[in-house]
Amino acid sequence: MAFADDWRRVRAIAWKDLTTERRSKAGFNGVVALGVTILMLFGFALGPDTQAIRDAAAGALWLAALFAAVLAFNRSYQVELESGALDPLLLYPGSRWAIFSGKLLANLSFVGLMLVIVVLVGIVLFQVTIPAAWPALIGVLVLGAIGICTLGTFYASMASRSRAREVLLPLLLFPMLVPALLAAMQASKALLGGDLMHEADAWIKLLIAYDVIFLIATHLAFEHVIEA
Amino acid sequence: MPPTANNWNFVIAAYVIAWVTLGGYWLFVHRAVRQARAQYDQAVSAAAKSEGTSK
Amino acid sequence: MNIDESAVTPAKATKRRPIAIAAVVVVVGVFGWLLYGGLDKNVVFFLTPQELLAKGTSGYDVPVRLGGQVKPGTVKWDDKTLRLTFDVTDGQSDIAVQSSGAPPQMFRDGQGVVVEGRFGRDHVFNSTGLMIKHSNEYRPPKAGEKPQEMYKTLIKGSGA
Amino acid sequence: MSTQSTSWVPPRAGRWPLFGAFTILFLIAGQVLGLTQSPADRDMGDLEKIIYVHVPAAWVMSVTFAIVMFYSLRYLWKRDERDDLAAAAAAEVGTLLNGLTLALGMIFGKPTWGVWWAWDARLTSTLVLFLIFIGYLSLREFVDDPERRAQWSAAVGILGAINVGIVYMSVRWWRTLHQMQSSPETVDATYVLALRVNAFAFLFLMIYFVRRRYESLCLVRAADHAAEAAALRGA
Repeated sequence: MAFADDWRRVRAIAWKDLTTERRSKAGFNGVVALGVTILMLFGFALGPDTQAIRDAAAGALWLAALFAAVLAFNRSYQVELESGALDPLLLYPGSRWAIFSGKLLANLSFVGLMLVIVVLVGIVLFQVTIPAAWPALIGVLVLGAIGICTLGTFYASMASRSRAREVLLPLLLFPMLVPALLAAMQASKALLGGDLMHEADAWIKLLIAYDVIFLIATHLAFEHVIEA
Repeated sequence: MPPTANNWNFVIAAYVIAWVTLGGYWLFVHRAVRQARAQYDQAVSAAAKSEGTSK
Repeated sequence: MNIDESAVTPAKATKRRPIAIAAVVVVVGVFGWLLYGGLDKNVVFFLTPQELLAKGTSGYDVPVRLGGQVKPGTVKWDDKTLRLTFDVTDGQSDIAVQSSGAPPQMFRDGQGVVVEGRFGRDHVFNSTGLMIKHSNEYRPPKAGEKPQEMYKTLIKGSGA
Repeated sequence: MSTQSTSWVPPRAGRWPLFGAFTILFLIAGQVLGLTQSPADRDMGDLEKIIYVHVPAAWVMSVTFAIVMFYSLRYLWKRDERDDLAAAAAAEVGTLLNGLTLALGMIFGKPTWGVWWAWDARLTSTLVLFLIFIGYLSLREFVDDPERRAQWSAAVGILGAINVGIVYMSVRWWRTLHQMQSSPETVDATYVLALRVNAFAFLFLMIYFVRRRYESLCLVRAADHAAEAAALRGA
């Protein structure tokens, strides 16, 4: 029953964050626009070779998603910091991890929606042919989004309360995300190419392991991070 | 390029980088300790003075 | 000091300890699965000749790295065209490699190498980059043995 | 929230300057030994001399990050501010050695492997470790509240130091361009002595650096505490 209470808190926090986002659509639109802009810039950088663009599509998509997502993570705490709502939130009885889960859920929905739009635009811009194994590709997108959002939400809880948060969050986040990004990019690339060499499986396993490890580690560590 | 002629350049570069880095950090550490010691002594004497006046 | 000690340590810490231990066990378990569950396959820096040949047609014309030993007696160096050909072997299979330019100075018969490039349909590996993979052994030359003898005879007169 | 009182006195220099002087002499002896007394390797010739700086830097880097791990965990357990400062001192020295390892490795790699850099697991994981600890040091720089800084950097330090194990084992777990760890069986006896002397010289130097940095960080914090106390009393 204590768990049911925590779960109610998780949903309440997630719902509150998403409602705030829905009321001010400017944030979401801005983040999506940034993601699409980065995709376009990758298109220029790769030049007129259609095959080269297709080969690089997976990497470009994930990097565009990552850069756009970083903006969302800082925002998710910024709203509370500006209105001073974080301290009363911490004073409520119940587990601290529920705050983290709620924030994570909200960020996941936000980034997930952004990812859907960016991927659709990317498929058109980079002239990607959708592979037969598209359900697996969606699985990779979900797993990759979980990995990025878990650590992103965790590090943003620190970075957003420091000076120079714009610099600090990517600096802390990107090196830790290397395994997840590498796995997500390689799995997407393999699946887009028809997975001829059967590489995707191993990369997806790595993604699952990464997600499980850091979901647990961040939930445990969050208590130490938020109380200070 | 003859195989071994340039090797000493690499060896010298490696040792110079190692010595300059470690030596530079050595100087930095000692300057930091000196400055911190001065800062601490000053703070303690200032605190002692304020304690004397407030009593 | 004794005042903040109680404020800082959460009162629930002892109650939640079993959950924390279970969580650590899961993390360690997943990490073990990562290491010993065959996940190492995708982090390899290069393929051996046998692995590349086993890929069949999907191994052709894609950028890969190939690693193995330089098969003794197969090295041919043309100092006019700066063309270097040799076989890379893993003891079971050999693949002919074509490269250009003078190789790194440790290149010799039996040396470990990694080549970057594409494996052509003509079963010749077209290398765009050649790296030496040396062992973890460090030994001075034995009496009468001169270091890098092989390289000197290979590149002699090329002026490169 | 920063109501921690100073029940501790900052550490003194004590006999550490003497230890520092001894370390310098030891290091000079080790470097001279390596440069003059080791014969050229049969394959890489004189390049073999680079191992007397590259390998000790890499080894001692791992030890230093283990110290970060130890003091970060101890801080979360005991909540003693000095443990946080010790972890910070070790992280700074570890990052320095990590950067040195990378730079010397590149200089070693060009003439022996033929490339400055390769994206294999050992090199990439070492670079990631370096970037994580650059992030750690920036975090300390950008957070002003001491207690908050201590808790956050402990979390980041522990997550980062886990990578040391991955870096160390990467050459065994995965197929890399970097060779496996050397051992006395794979290294000729004429090299082992110089390698050991230099490894201990780097270790002593690291201990000296960490201790002196810890000392200066403690002094700065104690000065802050004294100023705070004086301000409270004056008010």
